[in-house]
Amino acid sequence: MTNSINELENDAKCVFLIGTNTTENHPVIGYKIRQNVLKNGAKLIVADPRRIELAELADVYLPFKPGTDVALFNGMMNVIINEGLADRKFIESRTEGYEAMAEVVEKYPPEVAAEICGVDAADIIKAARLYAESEASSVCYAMGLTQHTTGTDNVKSCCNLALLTGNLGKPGTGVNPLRGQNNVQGACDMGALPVVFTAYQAVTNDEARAKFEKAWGVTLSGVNGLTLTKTINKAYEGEVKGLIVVGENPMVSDPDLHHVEEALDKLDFLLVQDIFLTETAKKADVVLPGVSFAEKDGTFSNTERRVQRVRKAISNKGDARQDWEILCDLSTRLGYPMSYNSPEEIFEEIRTLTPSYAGMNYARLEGTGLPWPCPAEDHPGTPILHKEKFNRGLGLFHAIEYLEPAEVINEEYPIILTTGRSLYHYHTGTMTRKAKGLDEHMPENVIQINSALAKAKNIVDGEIVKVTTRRGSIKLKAEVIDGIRENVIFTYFHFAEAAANVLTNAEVLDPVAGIPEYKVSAARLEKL
Amino acid sequence: MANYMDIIASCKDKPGGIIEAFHAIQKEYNYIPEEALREAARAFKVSEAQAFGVATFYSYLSVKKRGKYIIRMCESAPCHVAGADEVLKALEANLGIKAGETTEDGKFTLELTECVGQCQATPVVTINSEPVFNVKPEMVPGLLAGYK
Amino acid sequence: MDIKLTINGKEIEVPQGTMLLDACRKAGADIPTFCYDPDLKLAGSCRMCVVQPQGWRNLVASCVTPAQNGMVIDTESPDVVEARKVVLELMLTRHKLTCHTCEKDGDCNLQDYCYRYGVTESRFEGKIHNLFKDDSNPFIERDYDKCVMCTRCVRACEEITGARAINVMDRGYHAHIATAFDGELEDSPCVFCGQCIMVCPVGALTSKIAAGKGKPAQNEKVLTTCTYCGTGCTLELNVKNDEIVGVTSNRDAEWSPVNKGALCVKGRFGWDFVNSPERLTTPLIKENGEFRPASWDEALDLAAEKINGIKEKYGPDSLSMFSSARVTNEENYLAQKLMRAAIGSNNVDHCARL
Amino acid sequence: MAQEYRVLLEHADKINPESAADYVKVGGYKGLEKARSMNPKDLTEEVKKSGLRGRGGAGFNAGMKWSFVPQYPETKYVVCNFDEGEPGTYKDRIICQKNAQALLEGMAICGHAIGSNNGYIYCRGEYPFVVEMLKKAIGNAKESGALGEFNIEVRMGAGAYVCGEETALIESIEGHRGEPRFKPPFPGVEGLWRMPTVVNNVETFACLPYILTNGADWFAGIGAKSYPGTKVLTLTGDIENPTYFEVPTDYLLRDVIYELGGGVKGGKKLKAVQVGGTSGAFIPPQNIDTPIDFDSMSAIGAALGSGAVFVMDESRDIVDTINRIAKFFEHESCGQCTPCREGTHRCKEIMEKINTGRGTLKDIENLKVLARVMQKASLCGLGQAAPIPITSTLEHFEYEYLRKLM
Repeated sequence: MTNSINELENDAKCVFLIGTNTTENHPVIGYKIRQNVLKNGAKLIVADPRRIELAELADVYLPFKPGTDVALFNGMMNVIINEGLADRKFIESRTEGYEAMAEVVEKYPPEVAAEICGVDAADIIKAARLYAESEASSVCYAMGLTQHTTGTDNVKSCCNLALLTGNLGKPGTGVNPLRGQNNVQGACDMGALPVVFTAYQAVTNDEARAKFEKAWGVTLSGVNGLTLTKTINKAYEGEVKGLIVVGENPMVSDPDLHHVEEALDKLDFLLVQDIFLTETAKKADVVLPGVSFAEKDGTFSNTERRVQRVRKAISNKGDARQDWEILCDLSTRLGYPMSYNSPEEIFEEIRTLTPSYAGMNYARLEGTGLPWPCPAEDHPGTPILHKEKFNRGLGLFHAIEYLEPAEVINEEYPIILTTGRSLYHYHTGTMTRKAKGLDEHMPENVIQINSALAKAKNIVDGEIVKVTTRRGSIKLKAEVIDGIRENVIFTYFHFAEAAANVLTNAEVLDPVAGIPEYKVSAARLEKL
Repeated sequence: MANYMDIIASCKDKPGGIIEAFHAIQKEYNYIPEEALREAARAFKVSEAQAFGVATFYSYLSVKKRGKYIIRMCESAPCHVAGADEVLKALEANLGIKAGETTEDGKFTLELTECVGQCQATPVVTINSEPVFNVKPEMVPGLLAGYK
Repeated sequence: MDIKLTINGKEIEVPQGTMLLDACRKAGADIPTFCYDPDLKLAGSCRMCVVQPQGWRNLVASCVTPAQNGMVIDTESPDVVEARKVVLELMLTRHKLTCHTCEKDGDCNLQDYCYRYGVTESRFEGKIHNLFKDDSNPFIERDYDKCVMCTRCVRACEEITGARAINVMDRGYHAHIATAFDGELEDSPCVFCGQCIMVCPVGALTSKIAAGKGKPAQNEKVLTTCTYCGTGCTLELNVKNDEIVGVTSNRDAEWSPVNKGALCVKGRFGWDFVNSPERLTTPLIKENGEFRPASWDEALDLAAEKINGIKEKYGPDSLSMFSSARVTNEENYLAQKLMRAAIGSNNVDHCARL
Repeated sequence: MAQEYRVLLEHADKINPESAADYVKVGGYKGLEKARSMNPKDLTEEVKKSGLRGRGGAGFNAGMKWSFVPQYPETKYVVCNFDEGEPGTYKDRIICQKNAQALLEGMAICGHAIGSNNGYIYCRGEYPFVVEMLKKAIGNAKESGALGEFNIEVRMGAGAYVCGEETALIESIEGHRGEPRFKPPFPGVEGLWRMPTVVNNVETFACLPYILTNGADWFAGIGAKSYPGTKVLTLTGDIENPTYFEVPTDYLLRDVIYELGGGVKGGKKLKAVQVGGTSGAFIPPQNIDTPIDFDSMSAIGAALGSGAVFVMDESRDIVDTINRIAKFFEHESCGQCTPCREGTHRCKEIMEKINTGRGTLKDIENLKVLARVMQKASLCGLGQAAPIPITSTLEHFEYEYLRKLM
């Protein structure tokens, strides 16, 4: 997030949610947005193919077709430019590339965008005005925006909108991705990515590499590594022979699970470090028992870049070991000795190599934690990014054309399948399926079907139906609802026994981010 | 019979008019049916729990089905000293129900009420809000007969 | 503009608009409260916080009465003490006294204040309401026979979470907390965030997941960051005998900067996976398609041997690592360091995109 | 021989209360005309000078109340409290049924004084027929142009005595549970929809046209100095003439009972009289030589308030009556604050115990403590006043309680 979470409750005068079912997936953030609307009268725009809870409070609700995000943004920007609502001063002083962007946007009058998105032009116009005219507008998104073959384009369009209206660098504004997992921000910050070291220092940058080579006392590769999805494909092709998995479960989380399984089966060696014998761990050659968050010390970085302490409450279970100790032991045995006395000592090393964390230490993180960048020990942290200038200096507009999703519906697969999360479960369910209350409350997967579609197919609420895509099929219990587009069906991906990712597409990814298009699969729905 | 949707729609523009809507619904149904209450909550943009809280706060509103004729026996002090207890007993005996109940045929509901503001002629009962004055136990059978 | 007033003989200055409760607390007076909650709209209804302004006929609820210049306040006058005792006794007549089995035993305002004012029993007779509801949801126990009608749950549901699942139904002595049509939480807009449990001053609302596992006084609380979504809520793990027995939250923004104590159903009720008997407790090695327990040395040696073997045979880029969006920064750092420094490849990623 | 003195009810049954034209014929809407010729400040001063005090529970000077209303914000409300719920009270109904236009005129006068064109009448749910009549009267007045820009909407209560408390009434108009608000802020500053609001009852508003027409001095000269004007009373219980009267406020209670009321029914001896409705004190015969004005009544522990005069003859069972009254308060408590919610229930429980011969001295002791705490610590007037019948009868008729103990 460019801005902080509490601004969504206190400072934002207009909140635009696109591709985030906030109350289910980031409940506490959802509460804050709701309170802002109810208590302060903040305006709310919701764009989602499903009538999510917050849509009920929205001033404008846009139930747009999955995968048409760019058209929607361009349509809104068209209105903003043509109605003179753009922030000219901001554009002139803080941005570049406006002309090229405006040229493309000119091709998307609200009527054209409305046609592509399957919504009313009047609603696009209303949304554009609300967002542009409010004193401080914040746009929030989650995987609904990013899990597309055009995910990068979608995010860039989102940034265009914020730049166009000067909604960056001030309280209550910003481009705010809501990150789905407790430490996905931290994992990225720490360089658990194939192209960067910590703090996004490129592995291809000689200077950065030299710094890490010096610190670590080794020669490092300057070749970009494989993304997770590419690793699976390379394993399938036999080029990747060995895989180490630390607390992940690609056997449920990754697209096209039949493909994943075959790929893992082809490996010479699979090492899994986890707290449960997950679907992935079951395929391992060696399994190493780590510890849960309750058993460890350390730090997590949340979606607003706030680094906070994690504190050990109980001892390791049985013979399990701290994950950092396991990594040290393995590294040492691989011929690169690593030895630390505590997570704090590791953190001290991190700060020396990570400019945005340089000013932090455990003592400073004790209370509220600190949002990065925090370059020095006397620096208070940075709740709002891009206040004076952008990282690259001027904010860059991108001229982006709408592209169709990779899979378009046809006669054989006439319905769009989209996937996501429930309030009651988390990711691949390895934890929540073993939490008694949560699993009792929501013990099985369902597929949400619009009542008109259900009627047409003679499907009643609660019956078991079959969903098929080009990758495979699964059987699911039908949940007949009104709040979803008529030719869109939705299911959760938490359930290994009815795994949504059997259906999803691993072949076509976003060309930049390598993200799979979980939000759009062409599917067929059958009554059994 | 008017539809509760229409009734609610007709009150919708009165700010805070949910109680007015409840009155109008009761005029038609003698109580507030569950679906009508839920619809009223939606129309007046309050939670269902709040609408329910309002409906159960006021003693003239009911969320339980009631009879065609709602007989209320006033038991406030002026009616009390004028013999309300005896009238109540007569009502209960003649209707075959206790206060708070509805006759099997769905015709009468008997309720207790506090002062109805007709204290010039106590004891008072009201039948669908129409007051009947100076009621004596022996008047009860004839009174009820008028509504059969 | 500041105003001056005297509280228990002590003169203090407070800004205009300060409520007496805050002024009294500033002057060091310990004012008991039930319905007052600094994060919620004022109710002024429990009347436990009454104080005596000199020269006034009635007592005033300090939580909703603005301090006035020149006021002379007694916070423990005989009338105040009598009122508080009677309020407590009135509450006791509707509160089912099962302290010995109550989850809130030792952390209950009613208990504390009865102790403070020496209220051992109520002078009033009468029966409790019998409002206990066997609500079938797996998270929240609702025992309204312990409810003291402070309505903090109703306000928290509306003003923190915004679910608006509950309200007060009926009136007078019969008033109680209910969902629409007095049904179960499952059939209401409840999202099981448990904010109602967080604010309940007595044992009317408690966690079914934590039930029977440990009383508040027996538990140690460890403040940490939630393991679920990326919001980064702060919560307290309740520990007894080296086991997690519950989750509570800290409402001080200094310790709970993101969520100020508010949690969701997963954060408040989804912690018991930690105690699952399915947790891995020993390294495993697969032999002939079956896992067998192994020692750490054996498992690590085997892993190192296999990894080094592949590296030697096919080069470092034939190895890859998935680190985790769920482990700590420190562990992610070591993971990528291991991949890059020990193996020599940049093939490290995690499920940021999934 | 004591006579009625009719101001509000002078033309009762001689004019059609729905008709503005009828009302104009007897001098109606002159007061409003005069009020509108004055600037709001002077108008408020004039009302202040008349000494008109609220014809409800608190007896607050009406002009004073208006003067607390701030000039801004622009949206303000004039609310008529027509929720008379005190058992034995029906004087506001009579005033409406006989002289509805005077109420409308009075509200419009107040509207001019505070700068509001938004009037609400909150009528109790027991009077649906009066609501219909009022709606016609308003329609007629609007049509005739008498009210000018001033609008009045009628809202109906639904059976909650507590809504007679002005902030509970406001909550009810807003569509909420009728739970009183804590004060401050007072409605004059933050009332209906959090905007400045004047709440007065029917009788108070209905006095205004006459004050404006005849002058403040004229009004101040009627009845008791501290509470000038007339008062409409309703007589109930053991009385020969159980009806309503309008009398000057310096009238003695004795004369109300024995002159206008025709004395205790059947020539029996008076045991007690309760003035002001169910929340008033029980007055023993030795105290009835007191003027009925607000302050004189307060001095003997009674309340003029609603103008109800409930007479009990020598045969009446005080404890049984108090038991009934205790049940009333239990039924009508809103349930918000602890002393009232629980206290009214326990009062009823103890009274029932004593009334059925199961009580002890300890119960009387407990009643006294409970009454004291309810009076001192309840959130609103209901809980504060609910124990008054108990405390006043324990003071004057304790022997009746003692006689019933175990």
